[in-house]
Amino acid sequence: MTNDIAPAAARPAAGNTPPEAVLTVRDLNVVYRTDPPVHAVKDVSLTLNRGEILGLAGESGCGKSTLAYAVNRLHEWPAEVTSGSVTFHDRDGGDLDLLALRDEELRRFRWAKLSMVFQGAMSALNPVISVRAQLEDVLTTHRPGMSRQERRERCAEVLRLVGVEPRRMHSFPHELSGGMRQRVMIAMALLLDPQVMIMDEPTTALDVLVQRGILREILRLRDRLGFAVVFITHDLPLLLELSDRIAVMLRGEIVEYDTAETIHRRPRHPYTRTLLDSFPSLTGDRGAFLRTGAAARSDAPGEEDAR
Amino acid sequence: MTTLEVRDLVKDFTLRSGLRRSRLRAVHRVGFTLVPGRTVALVGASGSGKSTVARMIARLEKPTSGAITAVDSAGRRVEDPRYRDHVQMVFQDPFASLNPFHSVEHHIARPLLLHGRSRGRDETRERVAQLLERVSLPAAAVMDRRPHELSGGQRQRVAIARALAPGAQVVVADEPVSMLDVSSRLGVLNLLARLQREDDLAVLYITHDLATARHFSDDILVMNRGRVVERGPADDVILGPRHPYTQLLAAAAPDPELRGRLGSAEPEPETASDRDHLTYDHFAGRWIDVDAEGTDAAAA
Amino acid sequence: MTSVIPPDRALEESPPGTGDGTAALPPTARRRGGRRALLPTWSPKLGIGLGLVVAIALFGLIGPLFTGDPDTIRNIGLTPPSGEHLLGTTQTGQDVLAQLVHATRGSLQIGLLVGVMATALSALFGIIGGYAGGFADEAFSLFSNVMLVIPGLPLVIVISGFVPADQRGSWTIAVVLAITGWAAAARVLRAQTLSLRGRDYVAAARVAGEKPWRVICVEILPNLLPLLASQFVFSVIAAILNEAGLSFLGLGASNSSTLGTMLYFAQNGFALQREAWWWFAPPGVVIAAFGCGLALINFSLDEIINPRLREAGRRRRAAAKAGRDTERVTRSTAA
Amino acid sequence: MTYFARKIGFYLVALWAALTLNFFIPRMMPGNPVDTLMAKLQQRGGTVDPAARKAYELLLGADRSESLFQQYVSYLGNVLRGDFGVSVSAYPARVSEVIGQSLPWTIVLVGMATLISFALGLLLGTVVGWRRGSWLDSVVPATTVLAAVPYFWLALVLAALLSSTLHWFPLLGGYDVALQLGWNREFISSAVYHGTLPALTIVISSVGGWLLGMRNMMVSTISEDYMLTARAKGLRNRRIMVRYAARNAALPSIAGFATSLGFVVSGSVVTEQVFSYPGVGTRLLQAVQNNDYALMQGIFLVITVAVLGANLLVDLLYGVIDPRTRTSH
Repeated sequence: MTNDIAPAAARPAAGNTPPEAVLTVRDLNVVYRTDPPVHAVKDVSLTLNRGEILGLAGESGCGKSTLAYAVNRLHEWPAEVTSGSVTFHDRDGGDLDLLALRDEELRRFRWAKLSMVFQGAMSALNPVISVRAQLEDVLTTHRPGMSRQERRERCAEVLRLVGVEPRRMHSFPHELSGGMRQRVMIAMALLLDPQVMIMDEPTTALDVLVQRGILREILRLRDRLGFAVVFITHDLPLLLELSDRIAVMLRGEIVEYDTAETIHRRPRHPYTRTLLDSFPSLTGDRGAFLRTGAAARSDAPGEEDAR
Repeated sequence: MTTLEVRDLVKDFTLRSGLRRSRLRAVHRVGFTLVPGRTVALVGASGSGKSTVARMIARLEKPTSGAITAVDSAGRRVEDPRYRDHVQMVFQDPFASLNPFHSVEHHIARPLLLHGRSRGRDETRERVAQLLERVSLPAAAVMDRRPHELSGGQRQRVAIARALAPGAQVVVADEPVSMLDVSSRLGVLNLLARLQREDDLAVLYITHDLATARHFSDDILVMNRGRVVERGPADDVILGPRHPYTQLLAAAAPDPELRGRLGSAEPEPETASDRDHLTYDHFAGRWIDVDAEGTDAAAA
Repeated sequence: MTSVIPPDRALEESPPGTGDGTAALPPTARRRGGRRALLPTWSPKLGIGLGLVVAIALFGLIGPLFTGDPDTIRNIGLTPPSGEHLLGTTQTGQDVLAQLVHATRGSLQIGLLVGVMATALSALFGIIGGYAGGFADEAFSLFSNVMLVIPGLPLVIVISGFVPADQRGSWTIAVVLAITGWAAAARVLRAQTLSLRGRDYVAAARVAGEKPWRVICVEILPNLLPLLASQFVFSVIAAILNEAGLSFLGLGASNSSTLGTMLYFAQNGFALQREAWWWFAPPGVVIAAFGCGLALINFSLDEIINPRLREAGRRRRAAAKAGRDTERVTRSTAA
Repeated sequence: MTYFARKIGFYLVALWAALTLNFFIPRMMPGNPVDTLMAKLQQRGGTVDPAARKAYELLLGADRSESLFQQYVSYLGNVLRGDFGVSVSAYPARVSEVIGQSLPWTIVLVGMATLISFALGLLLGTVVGWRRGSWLDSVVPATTVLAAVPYFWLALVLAALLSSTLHWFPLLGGYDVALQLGWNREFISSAVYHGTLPALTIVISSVGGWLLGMRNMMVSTISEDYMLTARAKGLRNRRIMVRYAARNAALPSIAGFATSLGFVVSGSVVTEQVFSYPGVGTRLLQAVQNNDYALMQGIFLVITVAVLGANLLVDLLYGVIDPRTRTSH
């Protein structure tokens, strides 16, 4: 694959410069202290390079969201990190052990270095306060020195970046369409110029065309601003097209972790192959999912658990 | 041979805002026919009106105008009390379409009894077991369970068995797999395809996913804002789309083969088009203006 | 939740109906649902609540068998509690305990009566209106909202004021209390019915050809049971409190003796000024204990209706359990 | 702004319903209230001139010379002019004067007590809900005892304890009768002093309901997605608790104000009676005991109008704080 628009440094697979890590996860374990306990994340190790898009693929309940939340310590009881480490490598040098941060340090770290975009932008935005108030919230907390005017300008700037008219900031979430809300969410994530953005199924609830527009926006912004993205979804074809590297999760473990190209061409783990086969190609041949003939007998359940 | 005919279907919703009323046209002059043993896919984004069409066929909504006519195998029109024997529906969310209070058996036994397909306790249980086996569920283990004890795919199989119970000839499947986990989707679709072959069912497959529409149906109708914008055999519509909207949809589907196009100079698609009100009909091989010609012209 | 079944079997060939699917079933009863979900989970709150309610109900039911005539007048007015009169005597020497037992029975009767009638009314207006939709719903909903904002007790007082005392029977009072007390429950039931009516399983029942009354009774009503129970409990509490208020004002049923009438006589006999606490305290304690018991039962019902509240409870119990192995660094809850 | 129009329309309908109810109640009840009334009036030394009798007949429905509809129209006319007739128990004062004297007492007492208990309930509910799972959860069941205690009994116990035994507060009345009514410091402090115990009763009995409702909504709100966003944004806990959790959790409490206000008003009527407070509750009871039907009906209407007014205010306020009401779909 080639990409002549992205800066070489931002695309580890394309350039010659050795990739520089921004986030390292080592042997992370997360357990839900329920009865019986559920080992949601098992010995996961990942490295997120500066400016790359790392896809995290898996079905519901595979632990991909738990993993993403544990990185930022957003998980709540009964989830508990039992062992492992998460290290953030700051742009200005210096490593941060995220699991050892004290509450106040962690609060300052959040959003400033690592921001998030959640699935349901409908429910991820507070329904009763205006978009502007929710954007400015971040600035008043993290940049107390900013003047009213500066805050207003910064909010308008990030909205323009994601293609939303700044005057929309006076709206309330319910007055915006689904795609618009998700753009606002991304704008909010950009406010403090973070180095990592975790996106949890950011386009799942959206229509195909709107989804496409948002993905294009994410790539454009990444190329321009150079943040790294952890993109979580169950939609493997989408990840294959979008991300640089992909980790496939199954029952809390990473079963395959490679470049998108390799996973597409030469998937090794049978589960990865199953996932790939589950998405018929739009223009390609009818593969294993032929609905007529012998293969059509393959309708017996051998399935997943309840969600 | 036709088993269900939809002609000139229109649905308006009345929006009330205080004392003001406004009308929203959800479905505009949609027409098609369903034939035993064939699947027609109705493809579109949310809000395109595709689910409203499904709900009108299932008689959950009353059409504002237009006609839905069911015809039995002898060619007679199916009249009102028997309409529900003939047409059944599978809903999108199997977590919502089964009543958490009732057992799996209840869900399938009720339509059997209602439609006079079985009498008495033992016979009904027997029939329920047969239906569960047909959707590849272990009857003995599943029958007395409650929906929350089953996985999504299993629930959707129960819902399909329920739709088969009255002996329906037409099955409307409204996004039957979009709420399921990825790995169980194809199993459910393949099940529908097998049942269709075995019972010579006519299936209307409602979906937003072009790829499964192509692989699991014979004909495709693409809907946008209440109108059918393109219709034809599945491969013709997907591989050679003519309407700008269909072209946009086809281009927006993720395709690993086209890696790299996203970030590059892929042009911002324009959504408005001067052909919005026209239908491209692959059967007829021409553009049709349903407002001028009516849906009969389109139904080849 | 992690997967139990390897998903890589999804595409495998497997003839329908083989035992393969059995393995795919998740273990039973992992989550509560169906009929069992309608029963409250056992908790100390529920235990205490049931205990209080049962104890007071028994007190009122079989108590009268063991006590003498509550109206016997003796010349030992206002004696404090003693071995002979466990709760002392009134101004006219009547045994307070005997009075309390009979009054409890009266209050429970009226509470139950009103509870049943008010719940029936609220179900009628709330559930039927909510399911029917359209004009019927608009009309029912407007009616219950109007009934809701018109203050209940002043209305009851005015009605009682117009009915001559000799014509004010228990039934009259019960009917009046029920008529003024159903609206809030109807509103809650309507909202829930509206939400249930939109569920796919109701649509599925209609597609299957079920008749409307059967959809309401078989598909909707069972899922409303916890809510109905909770509303019933509320209206029993409200009825007992309102009846007590009414009787305390001397506007209650003329032929009955309830905890409210006891307090009325205590107030008129200057029990307060004479510091005869054994006279005016027990009736209030019984009302409060009974209401508290019902409210505790309602807590458990609430947890069925709103599962998020249940999570909070479970969290606490689990937290207490987890607290024991403290050597593990609990890195959760940064908040 | 259709939300506001709809609300105002609703309260007009409710007002009309209350007026109509008030008109029909005496007409549906057994007995002949006019005769009872006239007898009472004569006892008080009132003259029974035909005009007065006619007026009562109109009010209570004993007049057979006019059709029901004509009576209804004249009744509405009288009510709209504020003419409720002459009070029997306070003869020869007019009903409107009697109400005018006692209404301010009730409005101040019930209004203040309700505001205090509402604010207190929301505040405590916020804290208890925010720290769900902590020891504070065990406080919650305790508040139900308060809600289950009859208002008047609590009033009796408080009076016995704080007035009779400890002599902290006066037992009866709304002010020191030795004082002249007026807007001076002495009188107002006396009124506050006398009002404390009744207000305390109302606050104690009603705070539990608010607390519980708010706590349950807080618990529900905390699991909303926007709470996760707020935490991920690195906002301070206090800000999350106030602007994200409490702001949203309070909405149902405010929307449910109507239901609760009815309870509070009902309770305060009886509470006033216990303390012989010079408000409309006590007056209503006197009216009932003296068969003063005109005063009864007048007070019922005034209480209803006050409750409707309070609810309307709250609903309008709700329209301001919940942006979702402003755009109907």
